Amino acid sequence: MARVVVDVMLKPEILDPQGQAVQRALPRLGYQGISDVRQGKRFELEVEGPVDGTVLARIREMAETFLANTVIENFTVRVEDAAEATAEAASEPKAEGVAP
Amino acid sequence: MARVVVDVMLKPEILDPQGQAVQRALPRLGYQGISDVRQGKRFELEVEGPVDGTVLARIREMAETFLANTVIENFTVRVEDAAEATAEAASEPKAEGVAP
Amino acid sequence: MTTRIGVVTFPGSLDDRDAQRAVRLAGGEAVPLWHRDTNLHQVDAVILPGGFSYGDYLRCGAIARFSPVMETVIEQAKAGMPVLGICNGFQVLCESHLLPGALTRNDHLHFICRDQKLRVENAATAWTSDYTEGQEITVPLKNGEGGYVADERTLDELEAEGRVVFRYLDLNPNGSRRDIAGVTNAAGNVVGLMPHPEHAVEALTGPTTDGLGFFTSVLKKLVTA
Amino acid sequence: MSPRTPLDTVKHAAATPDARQPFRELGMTEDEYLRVRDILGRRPTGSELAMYSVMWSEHCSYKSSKVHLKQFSEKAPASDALLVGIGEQAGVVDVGQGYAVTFKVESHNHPSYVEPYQGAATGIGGIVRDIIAMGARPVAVMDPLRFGAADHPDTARVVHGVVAGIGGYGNCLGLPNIGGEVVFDPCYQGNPLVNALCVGVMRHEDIHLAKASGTGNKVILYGARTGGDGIGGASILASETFDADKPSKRPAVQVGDPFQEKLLIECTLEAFAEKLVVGIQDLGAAGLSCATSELASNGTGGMRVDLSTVPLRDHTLSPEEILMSESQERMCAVVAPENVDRFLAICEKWDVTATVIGEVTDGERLEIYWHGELIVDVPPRTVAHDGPVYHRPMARPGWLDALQADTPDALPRPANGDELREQVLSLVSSPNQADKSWITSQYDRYVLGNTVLAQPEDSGMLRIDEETGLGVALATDGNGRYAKLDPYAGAQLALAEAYRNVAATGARPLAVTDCLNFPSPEDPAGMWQFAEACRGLADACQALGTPVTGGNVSLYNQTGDTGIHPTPVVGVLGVIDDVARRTPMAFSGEGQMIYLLGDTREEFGGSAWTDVVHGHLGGLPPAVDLDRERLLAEILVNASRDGMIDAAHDLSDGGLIQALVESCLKGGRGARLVVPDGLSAFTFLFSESAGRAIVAVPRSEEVRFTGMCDARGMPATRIGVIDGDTIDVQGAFSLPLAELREAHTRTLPALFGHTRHA
Ligand SMILES: Nc1ncnc2c1ncn2[C@@H]1O[C@H](COP(=O)(O)OP(=O)(O)O)[C@@H](O)[C@H]1O
Ligand SMILES: [Mg+2]
Repeated sequence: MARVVVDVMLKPEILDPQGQAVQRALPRLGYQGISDVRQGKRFELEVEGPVDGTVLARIREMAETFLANTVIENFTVRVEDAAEATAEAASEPKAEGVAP
Repeated sequence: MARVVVDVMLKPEILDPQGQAVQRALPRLGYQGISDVRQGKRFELEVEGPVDGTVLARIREMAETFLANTVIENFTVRVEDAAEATAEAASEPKAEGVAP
Repeated sequence: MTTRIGVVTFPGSLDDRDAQRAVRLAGGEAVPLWHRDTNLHQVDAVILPGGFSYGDYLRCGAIARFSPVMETVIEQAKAGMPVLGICNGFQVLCESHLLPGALTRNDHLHFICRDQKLRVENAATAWTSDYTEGQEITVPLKNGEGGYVADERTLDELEAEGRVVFRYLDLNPNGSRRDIAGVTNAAGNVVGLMPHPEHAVEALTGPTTDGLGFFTSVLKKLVTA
Repeated sequence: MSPRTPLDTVKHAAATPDARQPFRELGMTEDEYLRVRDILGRRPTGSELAMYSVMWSEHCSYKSSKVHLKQFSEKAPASDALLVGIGEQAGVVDVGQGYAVTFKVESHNHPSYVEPYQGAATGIGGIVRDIIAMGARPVAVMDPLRFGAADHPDTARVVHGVVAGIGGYGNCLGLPNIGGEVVFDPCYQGNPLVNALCVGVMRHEDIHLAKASGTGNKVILYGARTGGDGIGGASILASETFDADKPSKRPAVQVGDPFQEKLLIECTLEAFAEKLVVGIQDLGAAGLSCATSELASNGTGGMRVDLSTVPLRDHTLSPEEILMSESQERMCAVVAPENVDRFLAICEKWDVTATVIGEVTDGERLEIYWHGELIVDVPPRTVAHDGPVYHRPMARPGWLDALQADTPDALPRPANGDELREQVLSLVSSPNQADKSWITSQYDRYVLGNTVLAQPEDSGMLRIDEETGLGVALATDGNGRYAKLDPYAGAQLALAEAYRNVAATGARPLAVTDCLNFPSPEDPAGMWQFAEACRGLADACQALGTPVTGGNVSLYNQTGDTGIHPTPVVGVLGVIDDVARRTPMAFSGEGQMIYLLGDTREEFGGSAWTDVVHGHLGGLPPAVDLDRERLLAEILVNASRDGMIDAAHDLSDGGLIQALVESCLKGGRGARLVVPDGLSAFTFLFSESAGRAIVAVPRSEEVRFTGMCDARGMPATRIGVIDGDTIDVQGAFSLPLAELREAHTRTLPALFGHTRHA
């Protein structure tokens, strides 16, 4: 079972009121130095069987016609796999949020 | 300027009606073989200046207290940088959605 | 024979009964259509009502757009059948690309319910012929994702072709570009708007009866057609 | 995955009588546990213990409140209107023309503090399912709310979440929100109150009760899949050992899915319409434990359930957890075997998962199996109805005498017109008296197309029959400050106000629902407050002829030693033969006469004036005169029916000036007022004497109207005229409407951020 992640973000030229609201709140909460915030969606798809080129192409099509509205949104599709995890670990360990 | 990405997902045990609605729609749209869909939020933060351990710690704190609702959500924080992009490229090229 | 106007019910449609009532009050016959229907039961026009089809999960109208009934509606709309999308119905029409643009989260991030003043900018569509251009009407508005957006070129085109049908007056309730409350396709048979004319058809339950004109407009058009 | 104890079957329980069981961790006392052992003649299995512990909790069993709630039945006034009384999921009232209406208010207080959005959302979801389960179509919701101090840093979090949650769920369900309350007070800081009311309509013949009868009938669970929501307690049972220090983590928070609930409404009503349902029960608190034991104990015969057939969202759940799960948007129906296919087809039509999980037996036991093994074997009544009953000690609080002695008499009053004017502005802009549209504009009030009146009117009014114009009106009220000063009178004043609100719109009050929000019953003072409030409400319902049809008790609203003000919230339902005759609150008829109905006395204890101007709470609340309330209601209803008045607004917190400002702002007209003889301007404007209303009388109706008031012994004082665009109190001050509007509307947006409701 593999996980494919589709990230969907509003196009840069489209106003993102949610991201803006977050950004505006940050200084009030004591966080400085964040010049922009954009808020989008992240889909985690659990795929049965191996994720080969065909499957990925299908998922890309699905993202283009369904998961994203390309009038206003861009998307990226990627397999979440070991390679990525390692890359992340190298740059900075992942912080897992856990409820108190 | 660096970009930090905060992904916020509902905890696995919490009902995700959005993800479920997407998953249920997929077979109708002709997509088989996706056994589960979870939908979460993706925040892209543009950080002024270098992203060092202190900055990242601050962002993690921000994610924990503000961006995520840790009663029901988990989050991850990571720097989106060259290393990651390469790893992704290695595993599978990014599909950029573009408006028709 | 009375004119038959179909009102589609998707799972999660909420204002379908209200749209049916409005059709009846205007003198038409309201025909309930089910999202799984593949034929339109000989209706002469279709209304996609307000609500939260499929919970409005993913994006408003995104899942409804792929329902069986929409295949036929899209086909018929392209062939000239009058189609009105109200609120969620407008979102479905945009998702279906029958109308340009998209509806995004209200800029203030809250759901909002208010009596909204509008200006009728185009009184030549299938659904607005009983109004006059420039007429001001007040009907309820209620949505969380009603901000109309499209790229500048599309917006300019809409303006140039007179396809902006309604504009918000006094106050823009959701950050819509150029105060746009409703638009039409090039042929003028497909109209979508965020405010709810079907909630302004009786003095007792609505702020005005300004909404009736939508339904009388299309009935007249269909009778003379 | 952590290793589990072997399945605790009935056989295993019988063989291991001495196994230690975590009853205390599950909130049971030793006595209660021993009673369970006594009932079963052995130790309970883990699953049985789960069921008893949750069903015998305060929340489900009403063990501390039962002895007091009894009065609502014992003192119930004779009423032809009551079709189904207390004890069912919701009471049912006859409103004429073959229609019946069911309504109920419930609390979701604690969850709304922990997770405001989901807590409030699932509060709406829960009460709506109660109404569907009676066979009715839900037609509207209301939301009485109490928050901490308006300017406390945590209040915004709760307000934003709760309001968005109520809107998010109710709007998506397609139920108009037609009223409610918003009160800020520091006493609710750690214990906000989120009460939710739902009203539904049906034909008399469609009333359904929760019971499972008829051997061989099938038990169908339908709606959402079962997950690990809200079962903190059960995970103790599911963990490795009973005293394991690491019980598996399960969320105490439930997430709502209003879309699923909308499907549940439509599919349930379709099944009712085809007469496929023998009995039905919503799954709320205590989930399947509650539904199966209540269905079985209300019916004849027993029930057998195969728990392993329950569709799960999380396959690691143990049977105990499945029994206790509070996953939302689920219902349980009892259906005759020949109708099962049709029932399942309707569920399929609406994309609702439905599963036969058991059947009604000719025995007397509730038997639950897990993969072929018997894990529960109990007499269902002992779970559902024969829980413990406590006569908890009560004592009039020692501080009450001092509080009542601290009357407002000594508080400085405004010395001149300018000070009066300033205090009026302070009053109408104070968070509790300010315009609430920042909140109510986030709710859909139009959907379904039958809303005749909604906020800010005195009551919400719905048309029920489009042909005849038959309608109902609802209002909820509760004043915790009054109840703190005197819980007996406070409860009566809550009822009186809601009753008056309903009558002010022209509807005849018929029946009552209540949500009793109180601090800990284990504190004798809290228990006394609760008992007094019940006694007061029962007595007043008797006097007014409006029976309590159902409601909800929420105890333990307390942080440490400090409890909330006792807060009985009372909802009144009224009927109006023709909604076209409704009376709105707006003063819009230029030149119409303004009459004050009722007597105005020096009554300031617990008033908004003492709070806003002096931060004071002490003395006694206004006197209760239920005969007067009844007369006032009759006058208001007759005047509406006979077209003698054009507008009416009841007087409550804030007194006459508050009501007048609201009516004038709504109508966009000012007023000239004259202070009646024998009253100071201050008392005239700010007193909170009960049993009063202001009305706008067209000149042509004046003689007829005053004639009626005289004949019936109702004091009616002409106090002014609707005129211009200022409110002018002769000899005291003058305030432009624009200034008043600005003061009245700016407060909530300033506190909680701007939306665009204006
Ligand atoms: N939380 C709420 N939800 C819906 N309506 C509300 C809410 N709070 C207040 N309202 C409405 O605002 C109006 C004014 O409320 P309130 O001052 O409490 O009325 P009253 O004093 O007549 O009981 C009423 O119509 C009431 O129903
Ligand atoms: Mg009132």
